[in-house]
Amino acid sequence: MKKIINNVEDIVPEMISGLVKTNSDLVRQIEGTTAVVRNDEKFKNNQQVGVVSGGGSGHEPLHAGYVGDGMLSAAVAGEVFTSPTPDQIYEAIKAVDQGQGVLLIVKNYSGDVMNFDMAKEMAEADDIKIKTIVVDDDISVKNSEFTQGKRGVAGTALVEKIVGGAARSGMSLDDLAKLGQSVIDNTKTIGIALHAATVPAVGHPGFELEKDQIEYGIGIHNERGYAVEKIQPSKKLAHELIEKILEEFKDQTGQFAILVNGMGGTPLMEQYIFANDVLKELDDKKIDVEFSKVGNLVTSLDMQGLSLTIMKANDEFIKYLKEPVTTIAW
Amino acid sequence: MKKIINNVEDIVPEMISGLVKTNSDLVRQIEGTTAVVRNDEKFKNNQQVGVVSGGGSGHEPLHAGYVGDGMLSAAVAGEVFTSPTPDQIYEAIKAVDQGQGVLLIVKNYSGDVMNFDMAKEMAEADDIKIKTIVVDDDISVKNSEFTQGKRGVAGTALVEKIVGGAARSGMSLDDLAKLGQSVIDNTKTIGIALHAATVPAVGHPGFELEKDQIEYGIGIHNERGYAVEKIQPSKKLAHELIEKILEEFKDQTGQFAILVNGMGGTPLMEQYIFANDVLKELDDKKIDVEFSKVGNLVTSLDMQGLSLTIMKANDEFIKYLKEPVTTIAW
Amino acid sequence: MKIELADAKKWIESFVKKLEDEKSTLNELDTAIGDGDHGTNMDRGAKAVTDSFDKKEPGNLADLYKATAFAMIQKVGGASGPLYGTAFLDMSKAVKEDNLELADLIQTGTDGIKRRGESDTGMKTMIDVWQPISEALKNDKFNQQVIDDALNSTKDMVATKGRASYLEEKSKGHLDPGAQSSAYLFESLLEVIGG
Amino acid sequence: MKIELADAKKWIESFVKKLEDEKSTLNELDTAIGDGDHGTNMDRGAKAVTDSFDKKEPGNLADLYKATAFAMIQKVGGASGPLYGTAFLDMSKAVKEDNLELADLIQTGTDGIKRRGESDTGMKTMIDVWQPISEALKNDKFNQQVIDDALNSTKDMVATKGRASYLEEKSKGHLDPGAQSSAYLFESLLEVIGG
Ligand SMILES: Nc1ncnc2c1ncn2[C@@H]1O[C@H](COP(=O)(O)OP(=O)(O)O)[C@@H](O)[C@H]1O
Ligand SMILES: Nc1ncnc2c1ncn2[C@@H]1O[C@H](COP(=O)(O)OP(=O)(O)O)[C@@H](O)[C@H]1O
Ligand SMILES: [Mg+2]
Ligand SMILES: [Mg+2]
Ligand SMILES: [Mg+2]
Ligand SMILES: [Mg+2]
Repeated sequence: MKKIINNVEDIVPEMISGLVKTNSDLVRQIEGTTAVVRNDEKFKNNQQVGVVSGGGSGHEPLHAGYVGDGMLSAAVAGEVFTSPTPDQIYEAIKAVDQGQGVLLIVKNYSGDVMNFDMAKEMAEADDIKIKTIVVDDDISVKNSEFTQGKRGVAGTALVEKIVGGAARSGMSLDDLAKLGQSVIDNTKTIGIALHAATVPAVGHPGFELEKDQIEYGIGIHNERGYAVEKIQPSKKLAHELIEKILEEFKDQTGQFAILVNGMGGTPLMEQYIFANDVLKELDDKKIDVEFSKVGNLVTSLDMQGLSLTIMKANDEFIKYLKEPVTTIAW
Repeated sequence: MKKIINNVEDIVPEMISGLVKTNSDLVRQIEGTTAVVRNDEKFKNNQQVGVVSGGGSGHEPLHAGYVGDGMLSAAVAGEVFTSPTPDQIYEAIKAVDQGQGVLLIVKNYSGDVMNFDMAKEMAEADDIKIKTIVVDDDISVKNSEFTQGKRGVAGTALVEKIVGGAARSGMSLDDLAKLGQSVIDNTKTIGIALHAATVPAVGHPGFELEKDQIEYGIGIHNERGYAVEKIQPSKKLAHELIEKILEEFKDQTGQFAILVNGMGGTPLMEQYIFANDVLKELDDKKIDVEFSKVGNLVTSLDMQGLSLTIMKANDEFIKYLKEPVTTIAW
Repeated sequence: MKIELADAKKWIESFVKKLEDEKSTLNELDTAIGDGDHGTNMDRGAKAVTDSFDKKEPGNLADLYKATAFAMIQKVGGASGPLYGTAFLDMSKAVKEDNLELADLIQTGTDGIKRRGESDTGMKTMIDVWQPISEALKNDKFNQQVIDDALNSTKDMVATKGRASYLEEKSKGHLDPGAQSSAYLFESLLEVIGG
Repeated sequence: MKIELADAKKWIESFVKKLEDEKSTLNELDTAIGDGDHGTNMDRGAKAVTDSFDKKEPGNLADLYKATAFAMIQKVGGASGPLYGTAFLDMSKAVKEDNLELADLIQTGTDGIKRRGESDTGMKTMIDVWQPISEALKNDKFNQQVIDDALNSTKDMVATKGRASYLEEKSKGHLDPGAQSSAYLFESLLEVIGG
């Protein structure tokens, strides 16, 4: 493993420190934590519902890169691929509550759900109103009442954008939670990997693929997917993912939004080529794409690969997706 | 080689098509070329000196990602790692000239210099006023009157930002060229690679490094550097690069700007850790950093590595660096 | 049978030592069916427990379990932090008034994990070690074989909770990492109370 | 000695065929001391030349060289596009009135490259093939050995122009890719005019 780091244990605090030092007009670090909170003038005078997200590190720019006017109020960074602890989340909640309550955006992993839950219990003991929405957009995993359910992946960035925009516009906590849930219900993602990520503490890639193989349906923590196959031209990959995702949308009329998300080790060049193929195929299918975005939004360390997210949208979703925000990375 | 592409020959047109389709509010493609030009309302009514850059592809988001209000007027994409041809550059010049002339920002490679030169000759035949500035910030290469001189690398993004801002504010062509040259004279970069880039048409990495080796002084086209050594902790890497760059600045008082630039395959996590180490060391040295930025700004396909750029700045540079712009990727 | 403060402290100390020693074993197990960090997570917790004991010697059983719980909650993160944290926090609350039979103590912890994780036996988690140990203690049959069997029982299960659940059928054939760390916990207990 | 339209066309056609056949040889040479695309670049140019000839058969020498120049300028990019382009453009202009002695024709091309590239012999570029061939033609000593020697002379040079110059001393020991593509050009010429 070759990585530009110092000690493995210091990765997260050093990363957060680098991010805060290079963006001190936008964010500050909450003392004694690896949580960051808005630091802009507008935030100090603002009266809105706080929006807090967080999770394991290794998905940068998620979540800290989305803290700022119109998106998140604060983000809490756990260790690499490890949920942050309740005390840190609790500090972030306290730092952003302005009396209107706080919405927690949690990716659906047992660790995240449990730690955010414990933090919620702590904050409620302080009489802070809390609602939680759990993002589970990864359709490569089957859902069932008896299992952990689907994972939260790249769609999370879109949820944060829409909910963050609505919070800025003054929406109440209850309505925000409803809006967020409806975004989640309409957001579906599948990812592919060409090369697994190397967790620094582990020192080698989470799995091995042959020189000509890719894996369909992988998660953002090296979770294995549903099939390992020979790599196909981008067009065919786009077709495969689109077909899988569209099965989930019975109604293919109306507006859609798409996100082509790089996993961290895949150049923008390939992401744009893939996006071109996706938009061509959706256009052929007469699907109306009103918003699209391409880039490394929700990564998995140095994983090579990408994911496609398709959202069945409406005027409200599209409006908040398109609105300018002031963050490090949107 | 595993890449998400279709035919190797179609990489650049498909990439540009993907970029334009997903950002049609910001840019449009000039017909018959792989050049993109501003497409925003403001541009249509604007009267300013045009700013055109371009070069081989594979460095995304450079240059097309920096087209927009406050930065470039147009960007011309050549084949991967290959200068664009004069006819394409000429079309871009014509598309942005509003009677005030056009500044060409060229990275110092023989191909780019010669192709932009030929395009300049073509445009001058149409009585368009043209000035060229040549970026050569890579100090890992020796300069001399008899050689090609230093390469243009990550500092190019900073040059485009400052010159683009000044052009928006109404600066004349002559003054823009002077400003640009003074930015270039004060901008110094060195890069390191952990893993070389794979040019799609070649199919394998440009060079091989051992599992624990990095190469200092590499260029953004797999140009070999000045030393291959065992990888060091980020702190030490930061120290090495800072020392090398500061040798170039006799006067270390006044304001500085820094850019930590990812090469395309290196996660943001590592870039922030490195930025943290850079800022710590510069702070220890009492060097006043007024602007800093971290991210994949000028990449080299899937190369793993990063570069450090230090600019001796002044109020004017800092003002234009900090100003908001409306582009895909700044 | 009950465990008193000195032995309980030895128990936890032996547990955290094992966690430190077996960090890479746990990471490897978690790499196979999870995200590769269970060893690192538990090692961070282990160091936090040691720090906590060093800073303030726990004066009674409730304090000992609480300090263990807080260290886990505040330093482990991931799924295992709240799970071990809740187990020890519930155990701490339960012994506040009076010490418990060991079987009841472990059942209390097990119930805490089930509540926090919304999970039960057969889901290929640490519960598949905790619950059988709790039974064995009730029946006075607690020994190394019970631990080994419980741990190994997770091997052929299909995970339905935790990250391994995403693998569905492919989660079969691997030990659950949380079950392994829990096995260390009970091996330490066995050392202290004598097998 | 002069070359007339039919032979000149055979010359260029043989050149572009070699460029297509040797695409990967040129890429490999450029990978060693450049950026790995010289073969791809010249191959694009080769196809453009063929297209151009197919579209419109050049009616005279000036048109032939001009069509070659434009194909190179518009399709090759990189350093080699403007260099080959300028060489052939200058050759086209020079034969507009009257055909030239081959030695003078090649010297015209060589001078065009020197002007566009601000370069000269000894810099480990294509000029180190063009210039010696031009001399050999003047002295009536043009043969395969001259081409081989010119090409091989670049091997031990230290590059001072083009991408290879960044390698400084390390550029030694490799053939210059542009010199190799130029060697193909002159091998084609030799085939046509007879060695
Ligand atoms: N819902 C749950 N109920 C019980 N145990 C669980 C649950 N989710 C996860 N676990 C346990 O946690 C272990 C993983 O812990 P760890 O790797 O530290 O956390 P993470 O999965 O967040 O990376 C699993 O091996 C399993 O034993
Ligand atoms: N300034 C120059 N003068 C003459 N020849 C040059 C010059 N710069 C580059 N070359 C030639 O161009 C060749 C490289 O062409 P190519 O690889 O197609 O372009 P690029 O270097 O832009 O990738 C070199 O091998 C050399 O022969
Ligand atoms: Mg984890
Ligand atoms: Mg090139
Ligand atoms: Mg884990
Ligand atoms: Mg080249």
